Amino acid sequence: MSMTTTDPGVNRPSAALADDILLGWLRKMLLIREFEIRTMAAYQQAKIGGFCHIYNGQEAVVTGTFAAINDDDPIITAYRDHGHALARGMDPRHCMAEMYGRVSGCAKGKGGSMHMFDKPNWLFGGHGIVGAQTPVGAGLAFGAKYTHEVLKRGPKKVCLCFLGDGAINQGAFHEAMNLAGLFSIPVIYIIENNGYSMGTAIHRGTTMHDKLYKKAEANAIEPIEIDGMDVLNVYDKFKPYADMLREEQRPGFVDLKTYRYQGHSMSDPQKYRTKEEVGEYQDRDPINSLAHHVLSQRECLTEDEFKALQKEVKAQVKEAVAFAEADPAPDPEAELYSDVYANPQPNLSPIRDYVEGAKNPLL
Amino acid sequence: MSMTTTDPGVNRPSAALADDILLGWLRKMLLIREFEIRTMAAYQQAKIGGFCHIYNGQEAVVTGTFAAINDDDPIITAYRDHGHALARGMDPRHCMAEMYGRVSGCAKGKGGSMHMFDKPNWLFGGHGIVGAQTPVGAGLAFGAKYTHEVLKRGPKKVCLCFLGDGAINQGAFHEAMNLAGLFSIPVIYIIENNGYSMGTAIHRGTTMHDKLYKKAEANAIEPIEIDGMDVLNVYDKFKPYADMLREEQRPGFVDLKTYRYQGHSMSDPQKYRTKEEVGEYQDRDPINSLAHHVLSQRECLTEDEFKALQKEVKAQVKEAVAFAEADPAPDPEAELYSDVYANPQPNLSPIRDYVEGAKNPLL
Amino acid sequence: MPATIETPKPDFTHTPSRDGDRVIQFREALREALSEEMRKDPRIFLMGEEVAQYNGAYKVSQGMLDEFGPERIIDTPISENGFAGLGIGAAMYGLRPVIEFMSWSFSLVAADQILNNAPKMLYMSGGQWGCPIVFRGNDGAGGQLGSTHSWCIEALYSNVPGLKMAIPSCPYDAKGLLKTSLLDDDPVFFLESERMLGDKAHVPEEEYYIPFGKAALRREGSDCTVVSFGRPVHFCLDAAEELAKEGMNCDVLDMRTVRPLDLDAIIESIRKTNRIVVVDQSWPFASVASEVITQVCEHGFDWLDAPPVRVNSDDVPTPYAKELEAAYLPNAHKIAQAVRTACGRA
Amino acid sequence: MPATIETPKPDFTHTPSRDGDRVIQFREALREALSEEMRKDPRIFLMGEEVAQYNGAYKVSQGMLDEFGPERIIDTPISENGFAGLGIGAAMYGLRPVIEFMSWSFSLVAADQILNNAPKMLYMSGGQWGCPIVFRGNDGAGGQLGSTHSWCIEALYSNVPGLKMAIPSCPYDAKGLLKTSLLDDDPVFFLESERMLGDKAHVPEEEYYIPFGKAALRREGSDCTVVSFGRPVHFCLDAAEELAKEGMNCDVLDMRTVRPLDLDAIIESIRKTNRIVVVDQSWPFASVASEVITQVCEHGFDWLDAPPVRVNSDDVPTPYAKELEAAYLPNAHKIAQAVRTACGRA
Ligand SMILES: Cc1ncc(C[n+]2csc(CCOP(=O)(O)OP(=O)(O)O)c2C)c(N)n1
Ligand SMILES: Cc1ncc(C[n+]2csc(CCOP(=O)(O)OP(=O)(O)O)c2C)c(N)n1
Ligand SMILES: [Mg+2]
Ligand SMILES: [Mg+2]
Repeated sequence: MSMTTTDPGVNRPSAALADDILLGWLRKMLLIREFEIRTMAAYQQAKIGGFCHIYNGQEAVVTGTFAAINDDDPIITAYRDHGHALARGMDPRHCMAEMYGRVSGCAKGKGGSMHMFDKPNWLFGGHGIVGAQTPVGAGLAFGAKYTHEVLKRGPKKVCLCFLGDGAINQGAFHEAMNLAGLFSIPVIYIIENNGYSMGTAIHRGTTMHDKLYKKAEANAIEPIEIDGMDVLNVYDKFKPYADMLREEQRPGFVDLKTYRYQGHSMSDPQKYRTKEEVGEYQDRDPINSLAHHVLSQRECLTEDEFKALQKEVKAQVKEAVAFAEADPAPDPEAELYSDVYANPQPNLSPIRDYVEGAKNPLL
Repeated sequence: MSMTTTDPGVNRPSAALADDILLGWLRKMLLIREFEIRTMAAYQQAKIGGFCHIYNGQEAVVTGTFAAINDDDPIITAYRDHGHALARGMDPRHCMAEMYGRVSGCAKGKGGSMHMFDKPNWLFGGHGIVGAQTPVGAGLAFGAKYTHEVLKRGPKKVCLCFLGDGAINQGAFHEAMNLAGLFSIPVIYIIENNGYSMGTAIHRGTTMHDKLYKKAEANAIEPIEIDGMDVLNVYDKFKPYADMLREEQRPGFVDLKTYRYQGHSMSDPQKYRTKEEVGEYQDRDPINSLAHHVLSQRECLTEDEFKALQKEVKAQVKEAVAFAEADPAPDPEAELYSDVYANPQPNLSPIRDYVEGAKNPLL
Repeated sequence: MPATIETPKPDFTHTPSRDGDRVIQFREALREALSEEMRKDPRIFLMGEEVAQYNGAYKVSQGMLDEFGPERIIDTPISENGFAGLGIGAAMYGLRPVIEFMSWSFSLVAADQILNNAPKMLYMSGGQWGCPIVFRGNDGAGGQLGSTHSWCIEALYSNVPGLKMAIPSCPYDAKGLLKTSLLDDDPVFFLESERMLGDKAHVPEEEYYIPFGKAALRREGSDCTVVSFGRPVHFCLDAAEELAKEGMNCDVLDMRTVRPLDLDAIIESIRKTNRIVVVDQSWPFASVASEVITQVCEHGFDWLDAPPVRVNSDDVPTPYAKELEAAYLPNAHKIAQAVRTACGRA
Repeated sequence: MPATIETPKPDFTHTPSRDGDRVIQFREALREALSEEMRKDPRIFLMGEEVAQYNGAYKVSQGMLDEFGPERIIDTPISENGFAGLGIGAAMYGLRPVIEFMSWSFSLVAADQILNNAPKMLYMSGGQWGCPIVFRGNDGAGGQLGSTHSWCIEALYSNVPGLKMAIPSCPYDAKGLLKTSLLDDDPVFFLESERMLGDKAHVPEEEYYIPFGKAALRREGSDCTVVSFGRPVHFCLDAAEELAKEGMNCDVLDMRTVRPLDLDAIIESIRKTNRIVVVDQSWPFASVASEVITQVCEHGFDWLDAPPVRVNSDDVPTPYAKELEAAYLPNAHKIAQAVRTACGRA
C-alpha cells in the first residue's frame, strides 16, 4: 500500500494554516459534540423518534477532511450524519428541527435523523441503507467530472463519500469501487472505521480487517490509512491526498480509524465492548487534542477564550433546541402528498393527486 | 500471490494417473466439442430456442478440475453450462433434450440451455443471472461443511463454483467471497477467464484485470492462476490446491485463463476481436494438446484408436440429437403448473391449483 | 445422489386454546417456535445480522446462541444478498436455513436471490431441487424510521409464484405459523412487525401448528366484511368495536397467510355481508389489497351490494415526522370510515 | 448552491399523424428519441452494458457511440446496482442519465437503488433533490429465455410511489413516450420488449411528445372494454378482430403509461360497454391488472354488468420449452375467451 506520509514538524500542511482556521475547527467539533449531547437528551425525552446515531468521538473525521476540500465539492454519507451536516455548515436549528420532525427541518420533517440533506452546502444526504450511498457517491463525482469535462463548466472536484466499516461488506461498494477505478472517477471513499458495525467488531464481519486497503487495491484505487482521532493529523494526511486526486481526477480510499463513544444507536446496550476500551479512545479525544494544541502549543487561544467558546456553542445549540421545540409540526394536508414528484400529474396515484409542497427552508 | 507450482517433469500429479484416465478426459473433451457443434446446428435450425452459450475452447477447464475432485462434491456454474453437465456425467441425451425443450430434458424442458441441473451428479445448475450463483455456491459448501461438522455425516467436501470474468464485477461475488473467507467455507471460485464478457474485453470492465488474484486476497482467500488451455496443466495445478482446501476446509479462487472460440451467444457478430486472436488460441487447442500427449508422448493411444474414439463420440451425440428429436414436448396441462411448489396447497394462486408433475427423468 | 431426508408433516389436528395465562411477547413466541423446531431438527440453523452475540437486533433470538452454539446461530456481516444466497445454497444442499433480515426493508439488496433463485429453483430444475428456507424479519413501518426503512414488501414479493408468505398478527399465530413454515418444503417469506414484537398474549407452551391458507375470523358481524393481515388487524378490530356502537357489525378476517390466500373464507363472509373493506398497510398500487378486491370481484361479484373499499398506507414514501407518519398509516378511524362508505353510511 | 438548469417542457400540442410511409423499427424509434434529445441537451448520457462499442445488445443504441462519443455513450461492467446508483448520483448532481438494463430481469440486483433511492430522494430531502433519470430496457418474455430472464417488473415496481412508468406498444408511441421521459424531472421506468424491437411502423421524422397518463383507444366497440399496455395490446387487437366476426365489438385501450394510469379513459369506456377485461403479461397476484380492476370497481362499480376478467401470464415461473411458454403467455385466444366470459357468452 502506498501511504502518504507527512513530516511531523513544520512541513505539516496544517502548520501553514492561520490560527482562525484551527479555532474554527475547534468550534465545529465543540458544536457537533454539544449538539449530540442535546440530541441524546431530546431522544430520551421522546422528542426525537426513529433511529438516531450519535457521532461523538468521530468529530475529527468530518472536520479534518472537509477542511481539505472546497465548499462546492459534493458530499454524501450514511445515516450517522449529524456531524457531516453541521461540519458542512447546516444551521443547527434546521438540523435539530428535522429530528424533531418539524416544518423547518432540513427535509421539512420528512427525512429525520438519518437523512440530512443540505443543497446549499452540497450535502447529498444522509442515507439509511448500508452501503447504498457508495454508488451514488460515484455518480456525484461522475457528475462533477462530466460537468467539467463534457459540459465545460465548473472546476475539477472531488466527492467525499463516507461509509462505515460495516458497509464495506455490501456488494454495492465493490461495484462502485470497480466503476470508480475503471472510469477514473474522483470519488474519495472515506471509511469511518470505528471498529464496529452495531455489535459486530470489525474482525467478525470483514476479512482483511487490518488491511482494508487491500479492498481498494483490488479495484486499482490507491489507498491511504489515517488515524482519525487527531484532526491535525487527518488534515495533514488527507489534504495532499485529496489535492492529488482532484488534480488527477481519480478515486481514493481512506481507512480512517476512529471510534464512536456512544452505542450504535440510541437503543444499544453495548455488551460487545468494555468500558476500558471506550476509555482508551476517550483519552485521545479529538476535541481535547485540538484544544491542547491551540491552548498549549500554538497558544492562539487562552483558557478564558476557550471557556467563552464552549459557552457560545452551548448557547447556540440550546437555541437550536428551542427553535425546534417552537417550530410547528408539518401539516399532513399540505405535506403528506408533496415532494413525491417534481412534476406531479393527475392519476399518478389511485388515492389522491400529488401537490407542490412548501418551499424547503434551506433553499 | 501464492502460486502453487508443479514440476514440469515426472512429479506432475497427472504423470501418476493411469492411461485410461487420460483417455477418459480425451473422450470427455471430444464429447463436449462434438455436442456443441451439434448444438449450434440445432440452434441454427431453430430446434433450440432462447439464449445458447457454446463452450468450445474451454473444455480443459471442467475436465481438469472435475478430475481433481470427488463425484459427490457439489458443483454450480453460470449459463455456459453444457460442458459442466457433460463433464460431470449427464447423459447427453437428457442434456440435448433439455435444449430441445422436451420432457426427457434434465429439467423436463423447463430450464433450457442456461439451466442444466443434475441431482445424481451433484450439479446444482446452470444459472442465468450473472454472479448470482456465487453466494449459492458458498451455501452449497457451507451445507457440506455443516453436514460434516454439525450433522456428523458425510466427508469433507469442496464445492466448485464457476463464474465468468465478467461476473467478477457483480457485488454478489464480493459478498460471497467475504463470507467464504470469514467463515472458512470450502468453496472454490473458478473464474473461467475467457477474456470477454459479451463484447467487453476484460480490461474494459474489470480493474486489476491482470491481477485478478487481488480480488481474492482482499477477502483473505489464497488464490492461484492456471493456464486453462492444457488439461494436464489444469489438473496438475488444481489437484494439490483443491486437496489442500478440502483438507483445511477453506475457500479458494482460481484465475483460470481460457478462451471461447465461438461468440458470446449464438447471436454475436464478434466485432470486438480478431480472427487472428481466435486462431492463436486454437493453435493451443486443449483437445489437440491432450491428443498429442496420449498419441505421441504417453503413446497410449494409436491413430486408429483415436479415430475410432472420435467416431464413437460422434455417434453418441448423433444419437442424443435423435433422442431429443423424437422426445415429446411437455404437455402444458400436466407440466405448466407442476414443480412450482414442493408442497402445493389450495389457494396459492388466483388462477389454478398447483399439481405434482411427472418424475424428473434423471431421478 | 444427495440423500433425501424427509421432514415430518405438521400436525394440524392439535389446536390448543387461545385463552390462558401463559402471557408472553410476540418475539418470545417466535423464539419458541424456532427453538422447538431446532431442538428436533439439527438441519435448521439461524443466520443473520446480530442474531447471535448481540442476541438479535430485536431480541427475537435472545439466548439462542447459548443454547444452540455458534455453528447454528450465526452472525453475518451486512451482506444480505450474500447470506440470503448462502442460505439458498444450503437449503438446496439439504439443510433448513432460517435467514433473518433485520428488516425486510433491507431485503431489497437481496431481491435477486430471494425472488429469482429461492422461488424458482424447483421449476428451473424440473423438480430436482427445491428450496426449503424461511426468510423472516420486520416488515412495515417501525415507528418514524423514514422512507427507506418502512417497506411493506408483501405488495411486491407476493406477485412471485413459488413462494409462500405468512403475516401473523398475534403471538399465538406467530408461533404456530412459524412452526409450520419451518416444516414446509417451499421458501416461506415470514413477515413480522417491529411494532408488535412486544405485544403480549397467551401462547400455549405445547407444540402446535397453524395451517397456511386458513383465515381466522376474529370478530363476527353481518354488515360488512373487513379483511386484513398482520398489524392492521388490530386496527380493524378497534374500528369494528367503534362501529358496533353505531349498530354496524363487522366480520373481521385475519388472513394469516397471503400466499396461500383463503379466498373461500372471504367469499363465505361476503355472502352474508355483501360488503367488503380490505385493509393493507402497504402502498395501494398493485398491492395485496388490490389482489383481494380483484379476486372477490372475480369470484363473488354477484354477492357485492356496493363497491369494495380499500384502506392502504398513503401513496407516498413513508415520512419521518410523527404527525405525517400517523396520517400516513392505516388506523381505526380510517377503517371505520371505509366501512361506513362501504355500507353507504358515509 | 448547485445551479439549477431548467429542462424545457415537452410540447404536446404537435401530434403528427400515425399514418405514413416512414416505416422504421421499434428500436430505431427509441434511438431516434434518444438521439434527438441528446443533440439538444448535453446533460443526457446513455450508460449500460454493451451500449457503446457493441452498439447495444439489442442494437437500440447502434451508431450512437460514433455520433456522441465515449463520454456520453458509456459501456459498463456487469454491475447493475453500481451503475444504476451511479446514474442516480449523476442525476442528483444535475445530469440527465439514461440507464439501460439489458433486460429489466437484471434490475433485481439493482432493486435497492432503483426503488429505495431514485423514487424517494425528493421526499427524503424535503424537496431539495429530485432524480431526473430514465431507466430502460427489455421487459417480459423474450422468447424461451426461461424463468430468470423473463420478468415483467411492472407488477412489482409500480407499487412504489415516486416513479413513473411507461410501457409503449408500438414504434410511434415508443418515440413520443421516450422523448417525454427524457424531459421529465422524475425517475421514469421505461419498459420495452425484446419481442417488439423489430416491429415496424410509420414513425414521423419530426419531433413530437406523447403525454403521460393518456390512454390511446386503439379500436372502438360497445360490447366490452379491453384494457392493456405494451406487447399484449397487439393480442387484444387480434382478439377484437376475431370477436368482431362473432358480432362482439370491443373498445381496446392501450394505457401507454401505468403510472400515471388513465382511469378516466377506462371509466368512460365502461360506461358504454359495462364490461371489462384487463390483459397484463405479468403474473396475476398483486399485478397491474389487479390494480386496474380494483380502481374500476372503486370508481365504476355501478357501470359494471358483469365481473371484471383478467388475463395474465400463468402463475408459474416462466418455462423454457416453446410449448409451455406459449401456453403460459397471454394470447388472442385467451383474450377472446375472456371477453366472451365477460359478456356472458362463454
Ligand atoms: C442493507 C442494510 N442492512 C442492515 C441495516 C441495519 N444497520 C444499520 S447501521 C448498521 C451497522 C453499520 O455499521 P457501520 O457501517 O460500521 O457504520 P457505523 O454505524 O459504525 O457508523 C446496520 C447493520 C441497514 N440499514 N441496511
Ligand atoms: C445480472 C445480469 N446482468 C446482465 C446479464 C446479461 N449477460 C449474460 S452473460 C453476460 C456476459 C458475462 O460474461 P462472463 O461472466 O465473462 O461469462 P462468459 O459469457 O464469458 O462465460 C451478460 C452481460 C445477466 N445475465 N445477468
Ligand atoms: Mg462502524
Ligand atoms: Mg468471460
